[in-house]
Amino acid sequence: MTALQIIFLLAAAVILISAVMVTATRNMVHAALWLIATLFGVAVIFAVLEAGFLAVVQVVVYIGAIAIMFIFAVMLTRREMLDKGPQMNKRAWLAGILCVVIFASLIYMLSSWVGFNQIPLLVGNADTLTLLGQSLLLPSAYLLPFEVASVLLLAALVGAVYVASNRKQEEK
Amino acid sequence: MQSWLYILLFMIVAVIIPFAAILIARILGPRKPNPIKQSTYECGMETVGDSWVQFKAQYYVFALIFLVFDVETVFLFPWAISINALPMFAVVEGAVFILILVAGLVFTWRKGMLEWN
Amino acid sequence: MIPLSWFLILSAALFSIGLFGVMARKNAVAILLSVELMLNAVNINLVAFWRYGNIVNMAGQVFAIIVFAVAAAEVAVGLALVISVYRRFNTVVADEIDLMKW
Amino acid sequence: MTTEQILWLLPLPPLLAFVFIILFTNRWKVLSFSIAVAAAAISWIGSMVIFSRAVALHEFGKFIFQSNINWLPTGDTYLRIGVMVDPLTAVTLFFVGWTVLMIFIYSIGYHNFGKPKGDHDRAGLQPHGATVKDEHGHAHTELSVEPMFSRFFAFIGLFAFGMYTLVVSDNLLTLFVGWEIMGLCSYLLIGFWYGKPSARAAAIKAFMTTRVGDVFMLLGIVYLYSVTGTLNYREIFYNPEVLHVLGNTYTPLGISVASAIAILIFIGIIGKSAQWPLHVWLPDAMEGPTPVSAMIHAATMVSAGVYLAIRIYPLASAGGGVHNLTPAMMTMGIIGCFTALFAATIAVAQNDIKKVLAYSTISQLGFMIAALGIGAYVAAAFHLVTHAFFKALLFLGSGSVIHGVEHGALHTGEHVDPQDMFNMGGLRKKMPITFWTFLIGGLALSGFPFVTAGFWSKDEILADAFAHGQWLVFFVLVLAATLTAFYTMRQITLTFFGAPRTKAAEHAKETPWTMTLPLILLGVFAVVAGWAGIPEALTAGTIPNWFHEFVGATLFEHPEPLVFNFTPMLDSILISLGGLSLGWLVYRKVKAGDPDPLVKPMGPVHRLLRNKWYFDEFYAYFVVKPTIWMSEVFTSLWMDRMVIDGILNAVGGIIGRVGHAFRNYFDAPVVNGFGDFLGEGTKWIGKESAPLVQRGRIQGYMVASLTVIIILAVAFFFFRP
Amino acid sequence: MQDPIGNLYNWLMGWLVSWGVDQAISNILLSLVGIVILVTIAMVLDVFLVWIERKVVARFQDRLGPNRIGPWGIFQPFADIIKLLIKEDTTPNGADVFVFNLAPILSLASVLLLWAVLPIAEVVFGVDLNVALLYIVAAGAIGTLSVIMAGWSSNNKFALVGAYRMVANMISYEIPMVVILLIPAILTGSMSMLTISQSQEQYWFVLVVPLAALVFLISAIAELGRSPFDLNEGESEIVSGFHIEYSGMKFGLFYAGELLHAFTFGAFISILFFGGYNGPGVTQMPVLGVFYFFIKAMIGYWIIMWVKYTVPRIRIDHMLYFNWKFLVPFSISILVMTAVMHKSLSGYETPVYVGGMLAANLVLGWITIEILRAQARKQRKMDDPNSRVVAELTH
Repeated sequence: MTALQIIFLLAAAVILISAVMVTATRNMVHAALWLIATLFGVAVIFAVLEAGFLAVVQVVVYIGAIAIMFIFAVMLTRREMLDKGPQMNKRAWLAGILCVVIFASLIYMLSSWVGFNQIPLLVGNADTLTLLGQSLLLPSAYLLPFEVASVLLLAALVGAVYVASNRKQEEK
Repeated sequence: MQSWLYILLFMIVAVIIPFAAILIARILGPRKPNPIKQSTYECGMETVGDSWVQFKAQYYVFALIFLVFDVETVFLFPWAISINALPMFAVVEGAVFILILVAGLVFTWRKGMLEWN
Repeated sequence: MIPLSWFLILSAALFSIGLFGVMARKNAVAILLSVELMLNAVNINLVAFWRYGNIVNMAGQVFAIIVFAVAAAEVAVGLALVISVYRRFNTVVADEIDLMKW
Repeated sequence: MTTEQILWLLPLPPLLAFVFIILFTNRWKVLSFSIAVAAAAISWIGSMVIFSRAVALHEFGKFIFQSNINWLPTGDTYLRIGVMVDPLTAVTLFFVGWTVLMIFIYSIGYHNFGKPKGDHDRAGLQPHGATVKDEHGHAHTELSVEPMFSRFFAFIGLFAFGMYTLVVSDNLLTLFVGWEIMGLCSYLLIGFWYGKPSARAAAIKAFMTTRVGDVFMLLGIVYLYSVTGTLNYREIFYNPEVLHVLGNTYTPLGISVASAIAILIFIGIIGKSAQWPLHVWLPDAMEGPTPVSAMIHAATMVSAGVYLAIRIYPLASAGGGVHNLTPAMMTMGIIGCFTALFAATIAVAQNDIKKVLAYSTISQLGFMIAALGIGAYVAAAFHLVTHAFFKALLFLGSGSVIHGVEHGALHTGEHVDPQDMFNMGGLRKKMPITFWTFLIGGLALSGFPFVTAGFWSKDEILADAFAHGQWLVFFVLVLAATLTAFYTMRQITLTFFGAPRTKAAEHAKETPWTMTLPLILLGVFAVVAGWAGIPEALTAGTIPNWFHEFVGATLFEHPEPLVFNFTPMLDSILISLGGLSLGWLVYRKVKAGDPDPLVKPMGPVHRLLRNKWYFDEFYAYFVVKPTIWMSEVFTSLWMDRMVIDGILNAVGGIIGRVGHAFRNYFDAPVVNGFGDFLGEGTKWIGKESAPLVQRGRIQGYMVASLTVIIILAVAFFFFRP
Repeated sequence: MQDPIGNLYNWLMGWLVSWGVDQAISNILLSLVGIVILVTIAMVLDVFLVWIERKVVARFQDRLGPNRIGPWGIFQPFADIIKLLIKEDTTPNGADVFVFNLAPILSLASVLLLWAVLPIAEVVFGVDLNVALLYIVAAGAIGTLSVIMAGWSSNNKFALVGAYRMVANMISYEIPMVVILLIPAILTGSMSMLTISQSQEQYWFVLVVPLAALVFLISAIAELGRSPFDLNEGESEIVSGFHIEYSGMKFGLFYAGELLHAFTFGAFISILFFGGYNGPGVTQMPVLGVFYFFIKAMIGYWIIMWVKYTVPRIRIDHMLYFNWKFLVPFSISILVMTAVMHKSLSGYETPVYVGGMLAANLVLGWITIEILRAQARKQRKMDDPNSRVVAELTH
């Protein structure tokens, strides 16, 4: 039981517990805060995986931006009644069964894979950050996804701004 | 790995210290709650309704633009630090990436979504 | 050292929880929250496979970043839609939003 | 520029036109249409250059133009995409370039460019007409300009981009991309007048129906990729080893892998080129503007379906051939034949000038598919080309006719349906150019002997069927061809001959040159395009059967030319002439207000035909409803632990409906009983059951689909071969 | 005396190991000790910042400031602390207690976390993180979070509105700040604070990218939510913003967080653009860097205070316009310009490089000023009533 494993287990516990809370809690703002806990745990996992860049990015993007968006959205769509009463719809039990089945089958399929229990190779001092930049921007690698991502973000921005602008309301 | 362990320890300490401060205050400070003291302060008036004020959609729009540009910068950091290892072409590609998103900002501007009304 | 299986099990569990939330939550915002969980599960997998595969091949991290972008786009548009739907119907309960009839 | 460079650049101009018009020139009509037409013209020039170079080359089938690039890194290899021109692509490019350009030009006039703004026109509705004062100060209404003029050009620009992408791409992936772009565009364009509920419904119907096919097609493509590891045409279809392997490995279902893939892709083709049973969307698609009908539903999109069918022919025929048909080919043959006949019968009973053409399109596409089914590779391609020309011509002509009648209607101010052929008649004198071109197109469609293109292509199909001893196919197609000739003549007679049946028809006016010029040019092709493929034996080899030589080279082993036989040719001459004269005789003297002369003799059958064999109702009842039932009753009701109630409801409902149906049946007079029973009954059911079953709970659908997926996965896991 | 910390570390390490403590454990213990010392330094500094702030503001406002307790009232802050400690902290009813208590903790923690990556001297630093620049942004994100948590949990309209404004403010100005943070990364090809400081031995980056330094200063002030961007606590409209309901130590934490944040940003400005610990004699005696570092950081902090107490508050709409319509496009143009220029000049030797970059910056700044002047002229024309009449007539 190395320190690393302990850290991993703690992080995993945080992730799973708060994920369950995200789907279970009634108060939407709490749900968002639980989501933040999950995301933080995932960031720790990234750090354990020695993907420091992604760990920080996880905090910057998810906690810094996406979580804030969620909280704003909750504020915008807030109605007292929403926190009362059951937050699950009537299909919840079947959904639960499905998810358990899916989880079980995923584990079953994975466990039949040879590399399931493999141990990581030691990272040398490979400068993964520069490598990342190169693989993002060299045409021989992932330049296309890189540019496409910007187009995707543009589309998202335009579409979301268009939808969020309540022009319709003003017309009425 | 080492450095991240250090950061983790630092986080723990950085949370414990203010927590300890609050705890000490709890211990030292008196606790005589009463309804007036507990009532929320609104320039001396009574609280009117619940505290869910109408949230300006404007805030949301700004959060939107912020989100998009935040993600953009995340893409740009690898570009920035590997700029010496990249050909000029790739640098220009990064610039194109930025300009595409600036187009989004311009659209928002033209749409008048940046106006605070 | 930690075997790969731990990460995979973790991400599978996270994914299933998210999936459950997507299918079971009433509130549309909560559904989007659950989608975020699923996306994070995917990211854990990507990074884990990057770490346990060939370190020099950055495909895993690259796609993790792409997933970040996708998540951002999804949140932006999804929440905007939820908000405009809320303006129109004054509800965010997914079952009550039934425009998509055949 | 090298041919490869031209190829890469070919689809770009329309796309740029789309972007420009949408973003910048949306307000300026002149700029918009000039950009669009210029883009189309550039692409047209490009395709002509490529075509000429391709023709000039010797043994082009072996040494084709192609270039491809690494596109996506997939693990350690790359997914390559690229462009290619082989003989089939060349001829397709030829007619696509021409028709697209013609349609672009035509649209300018069709949307009344230069006419005044309408009095109460709104975006999303057809222009209603505008009042103008002539020099004497008399106010009279005339056609008004389309409110969304620029948007239309943007859309067809995008559409052209999709089509060119599809044609020049050298692999199934980019083909699929173009395919879907066109699907989107057809949705946008059919619903162009989104103010009309019918247009919206038609758009959604078209989108959904083609989607059904596309899912299977994607499955097929994925399957193909998973077994071959590539999607490149040359590496699969021009590669006997691969084909041999695919043709002789067998799926659990017992058919060869090749056939399975071909059938999956063919389902997509069924959706796209409106073959039975997924044909329902095409007639409704006539809600769109006529250039759209011409473009999507005649010249390019549905042709794209057949083009793909011809593409995958090597796959379909792998492990079999002309003499022992593979399952895939049989499927094609059966569906093609049935569609050809069935659509022709429906076309006989339609009164809407565009609906007739729509059904004739379906039927002609059926011809091609059937031809492929019996291994008549070249014949199918040949008919594809000629049909594109004369059907585009016909559609544009019909649009011109409608335009003229609309003009008349606005002039006289009477409210008639400008698309109903029974409101026309005698237009021969009013609109001479339209008449002559339409006549040419009609004759080509009905295969008027020796002159028209349609004759040669159709004859070749029949000859193939005859030569390979596919008697059933042969007779069915002969029958369909007869009907074709008949309804074509019916249409021409009702529209142009006799005396005008309405004032509108009397005051109809010839359309502007932007509309007639394309008609003339297409008319030329409707005649000469056929001369490229005259059987050599007929002319004793003086004119080589160029088309057969050229396109045949697309396949790895050339299809052998047919032994010439006079019987099929005689047949086609007889049937075309017979059908034409019959149509003329029946519809010669239809007076204003007369019913269709066929109603009396044919009775209920005619009603059946006019109601399109009640296919829409059939689907509404047996496909749409069960689907929703699955997702709704199965998920939400059952989910709500209301199994019993749910079933009881269903049973009760069904019993009630059956009872109602019986009452209907017995009460109704015997003659129209059949029709009313089905039609009214289904309508009633639809009306009654809609609120019960349609909820649209997305999560419910999700749960249901996931359940099904899991069940299937488990099943597959355990019953793996 | 080259590397005191390192020597100390090694000595203690050997000592612990000789006592039979496991290597890893003792390593953790030692770093824990180091962290506690570092954080304590930060807190003590914070305490004195309170005093400094009060003195300085007094001077600005022509007062004396605290002068009773101790010489020049230097022990005033301790009195404040004792007062805060023994004050009763109330929790408004309807408040979300857990979140309500968590918010101030996160608020201070987000600032303390920044100290983990501050290179106080070449040999005196917490940790040399290779993604330090993004780490700063991440810590800032936690700060934003704490603000909205505080505003939401204290069940008070004004607190919520204050939090909204504060968050809108912070996230808006985070964009130009992050974009500017990209620039040192471009110049040094690394995100590590230490590398950035080291690579400024010959010349400070302020010479290479002065505009970036300026924009960073502005956005830092806005990020701190201090005047002129302190409309989260517009006393007249929304009585002192998101921490209105906080009292006693919790309020104290917010306050301390704000001050320490300000100082830390002063430090960042000095590190990113003014050479950090670099100064005469540092190469011979690295520990000297600590001195330079604190001097520069203090100067940066003083500039921030200067701005705060001289510039009046601006309205929220003006603030957002200023950000989205000027600062973001401006910073992005700086970024693109820097990237291209750096890439194209990287081959040349230092003087040419620095000169070229400086020239490029000046040109860009000049162009910007011209554009702004043109805009201003148009604006004036629009506002001028009689000219507007003319415009309407001409239309």
